[in-house]
Amino acid sequence: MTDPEEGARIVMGLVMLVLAILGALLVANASDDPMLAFGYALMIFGVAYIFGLVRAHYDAIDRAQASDGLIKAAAPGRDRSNNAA
Amino acid sequence: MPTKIEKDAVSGQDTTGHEWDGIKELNTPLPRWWLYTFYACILFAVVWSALYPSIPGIHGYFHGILHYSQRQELDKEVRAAAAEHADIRQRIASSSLDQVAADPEMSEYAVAGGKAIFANNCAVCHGAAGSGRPNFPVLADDKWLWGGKRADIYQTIQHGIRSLDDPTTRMSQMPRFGADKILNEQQIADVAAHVRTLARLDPPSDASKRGNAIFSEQCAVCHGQNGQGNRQFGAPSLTDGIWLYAGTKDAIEQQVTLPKQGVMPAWSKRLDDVEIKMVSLYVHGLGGGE
Amino acid sequence: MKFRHEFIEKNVTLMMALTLLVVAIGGIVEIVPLFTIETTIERVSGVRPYSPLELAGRDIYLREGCYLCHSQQIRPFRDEVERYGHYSLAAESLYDHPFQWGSKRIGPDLARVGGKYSNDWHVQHLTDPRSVVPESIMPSYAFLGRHPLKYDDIRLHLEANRIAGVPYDQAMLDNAKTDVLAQLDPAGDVAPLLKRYPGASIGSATGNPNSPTELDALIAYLQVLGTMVKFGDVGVEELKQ
Amino acid sequence: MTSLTPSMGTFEQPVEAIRVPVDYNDAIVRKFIVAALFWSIAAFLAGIWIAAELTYPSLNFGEYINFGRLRPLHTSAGIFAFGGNALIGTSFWVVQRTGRAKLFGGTILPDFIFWGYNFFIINAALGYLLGATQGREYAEPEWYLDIWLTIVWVSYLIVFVGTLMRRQEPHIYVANWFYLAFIITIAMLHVANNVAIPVAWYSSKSYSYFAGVQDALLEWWYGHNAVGFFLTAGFLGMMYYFIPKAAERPIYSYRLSIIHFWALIFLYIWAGPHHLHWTALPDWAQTLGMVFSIMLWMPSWGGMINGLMTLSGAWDKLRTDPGLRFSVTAVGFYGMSTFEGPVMSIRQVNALSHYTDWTIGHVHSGVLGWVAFICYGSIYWLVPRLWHVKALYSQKLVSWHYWIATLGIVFYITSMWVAGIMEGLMWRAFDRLGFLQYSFIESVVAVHPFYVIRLLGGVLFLTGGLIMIFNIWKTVAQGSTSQTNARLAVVGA
Repeated sequence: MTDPEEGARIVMGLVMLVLAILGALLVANASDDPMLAFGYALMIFGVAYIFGLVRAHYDAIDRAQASDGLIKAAAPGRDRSNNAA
Repeated sequence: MPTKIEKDAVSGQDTTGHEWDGIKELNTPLPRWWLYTFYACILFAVVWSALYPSIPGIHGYFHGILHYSQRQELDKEVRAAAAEHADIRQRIASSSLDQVAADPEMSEYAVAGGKAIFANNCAVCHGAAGSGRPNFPVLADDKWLWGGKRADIYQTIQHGIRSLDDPTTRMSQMPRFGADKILNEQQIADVAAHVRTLARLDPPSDASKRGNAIFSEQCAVCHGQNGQGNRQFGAPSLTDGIWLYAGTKDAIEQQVTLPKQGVMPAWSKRLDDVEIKMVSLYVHGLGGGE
Repeated sequence: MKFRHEFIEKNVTLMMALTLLVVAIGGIVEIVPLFTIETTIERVSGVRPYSPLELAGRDIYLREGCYLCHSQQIRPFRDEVERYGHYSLAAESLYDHPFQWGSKRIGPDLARVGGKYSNDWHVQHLTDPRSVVPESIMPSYAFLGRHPLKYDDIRLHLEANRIAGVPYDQAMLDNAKTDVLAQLDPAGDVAPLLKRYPGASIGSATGNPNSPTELDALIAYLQVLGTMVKFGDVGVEELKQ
Repeated sequence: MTSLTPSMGTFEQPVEAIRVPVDYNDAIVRKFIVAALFWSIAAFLAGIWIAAELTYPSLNFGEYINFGRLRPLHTSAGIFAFGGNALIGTSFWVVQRTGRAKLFGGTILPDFIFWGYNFFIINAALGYLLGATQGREYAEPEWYLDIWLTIVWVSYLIVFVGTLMRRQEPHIYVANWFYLAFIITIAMLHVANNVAIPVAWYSSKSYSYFAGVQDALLEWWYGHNAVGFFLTAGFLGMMYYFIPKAAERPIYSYRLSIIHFWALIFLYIWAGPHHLHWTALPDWAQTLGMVFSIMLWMPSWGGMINGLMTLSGAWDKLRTDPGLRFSVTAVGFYGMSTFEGPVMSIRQVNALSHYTDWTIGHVHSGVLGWVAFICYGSIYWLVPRLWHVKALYSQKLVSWHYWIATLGIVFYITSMWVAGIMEGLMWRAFDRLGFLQYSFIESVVAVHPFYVIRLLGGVLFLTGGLIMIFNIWKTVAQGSTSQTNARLAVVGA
């Protein structure tokens, strides 16, 4: 359970939260189309990133449990696994 | 210190003894030709920098042994080129347009120059060789708005038409008969019908007869009683079947309602007198000169 | 050689510092003197800040990427000065944030296109380039004539330029919005505008001065290009860099 | 100093003995490679489209996809999206392998770099289409994206340097010098060239802080060194790893590496003014731009020599490894472009070539011949290793890709040479009486056939790119089936 990246994920999540709010503010105030598009993009980026972090959090729990022998067939997402060459 | 200096079998060179992910390095000396070419380039750079303006300071810079300046070079080049034909230019400058046209040597030179000037300045509106474009008059026919004599063309080019930055520009303003409510829609339609009969596009009709009366009152002052036009105002002939802004009923009505006022820039700001003379003669020779 | 270099090779921090030092030198030596050598900008008069309408037009010029096909820099060559006019001066882009000298001539140079053609021609050419120049490969910009010009915040644009060093004065800022409309209407009172921005080209390209379009603004910009310096009064000494 | 890791003490022992497997972060490299491949196609498509627009102007279908808005999209997609993703991705592979250290920053920071960088690209592209641009070539993204990129780039620097500091090899490998110079210099250029005053915090529009002649030099100081450090130093880093790996030969000369590295990065920075020859930039600056470009010739060629000579003793591999053929040809094109560059920087040559399509041809011999080909060579080598597959799906398809793409480049650059020189000559032609012989539009008409050939060249290059995507797709699919099979076997047992 003690994933060293847990803290980093929390910090990153807060940063993304701020960015998402900033995006929303830009959407509300944008004076031109590019800024409007950027505002939306920033908002979506922030929210999506937070979802990604949540997923990484549970992936980490799964992996920890797997290595504890709680789950036998360890099958982490392929794009998340760090392969030793 | 490196520990594993080996001899590479292929090149016979020693390695440096380091290894990264299986990559080793040979300790080959710098290729001679490479080094000498590099030195040669540096030497070239030093010499070139000494000859030409190069090293900057805070308030000035080293001007180089040659005291080169690209702007001075241009002055020299332009002066040299001008000197080559200074004679003939001088003669053109001091001759009248008709004298230039009458002299074969001057005329050949002037028309050639006029052609180049026309291609680079005038063709985007008047078309290649004065063939005209929609809304911009043809210069290769013998119908002229402001006159087709050499002097007329010369004046038009020099001062332009409705070119507001030139006080002696050719000026005339077709009234905005519709927009300023001088005529109502019905009247405008009638006038348009009359104009089309003047151009023999339509046979006379009731409308055109009504239009005739309005035409006499409102339009004839400039376009002439029979629509023959008047060069004093740059008022086009309405009878010759040539239309600057198209001859459809709609187009004529549009022009009477809210007229387009063609503008030609005054070229005396851009071209010198000899150049204007040359391009005048070229235009005059395009086919319709009078 | 390698014994010295070994020291750098083993030390990331040192390597970073040296790299930064080495790459910083060239830029400093070349760029700083451009600000300090007084003759870099020629001693000519006439260059003024863009009028609000011209500035708006310039923004459109940038937005549409005109600079990707048209240079605004006449080089000191005989062919170029004959084709386009007097070679360009540094002074002429004094208030160009950013500069628009360009790097490719897919179309001709525009440094002195101001006043060369009529507004009508520009309207027709921008709307349908091939109707006037059949061989042209320029895109149609008909949509500019359909877009109303957004100029509500034009004052902010002037202010941003002022921060960057363009000498817009208080009257220019205060009248920014009204100057946009004033420049479009030859029938109106244009004297104050022309006092602030001498030589501004007056007139509406679309014939409707009360509802300016992007086309109006762009043409106002094109019509001022290269017209600010009157070369008749300029001596050789003033052009020396 | 910081670089001396605890494992240094064991270095005296034979290397093999201390080699403990490192848990490398390859997932991040895979992401960057996939993104690079994706953006390469986007860049080629945009390029083909704008080439077609120049050939057949009626293809300008209105505001969003007019030439003027699509060209920055093409260049940014090519340089920053395709090139940038490939550079960051390979740098992460190389710095881990040559330092025997896991990537710094856990998964969080590298992931942020990936998503943040590609977020930057997407928004830049979106901005161009909607009309947001600074009007500075190769630095078109507006102020808000410049800030964003700065954050991403600093993260990249932290991850890269952090990994170098963790390394278990005492020396930093030469590839990493180049990657490091690329990262640091791009940061410097980016920040200095994008100083701008936004109109408002909620407006995409900004005005460059600098104006006129100073702005011009600043921009080309940036622009030229985007070539020098993004497209040259960065990809030399790539070359310094993947060529010796693929050729299985040692680097030709360590000393040459040192000299040409420092000479290259010192001299390159000065060369910017050669983009402003004969302009209102003062003469002295033009001279400096020219002479430093001349001096740059040999340092550039140092990289070529080290690349090509590394192959001595392994030339036979070119027959069996078409991927290596890409890398070697890339180095050849690199040598050609870095010779052509100094030639074009000579003011008298530049007088003819500048503003013409010659420049376009020169750029593309660099970006297609050098940048794209070195990427292809590296990616073909990397993909089987990244996805743990024995070999590429088809070597034959690599060969096809190679020949089609090479033919495309040849069409491209030869047509642009002819078109460019023709333009230059037509513009300056005077007739017997001293009058301009041609109007501008005549030069536009004259280059049309060569624009058609260029378009064809572009289509060929894209075709090659698509073949590559197919090949890699099949390779990766191969890998995932074998992995699935392995997993099924485990479950079945």
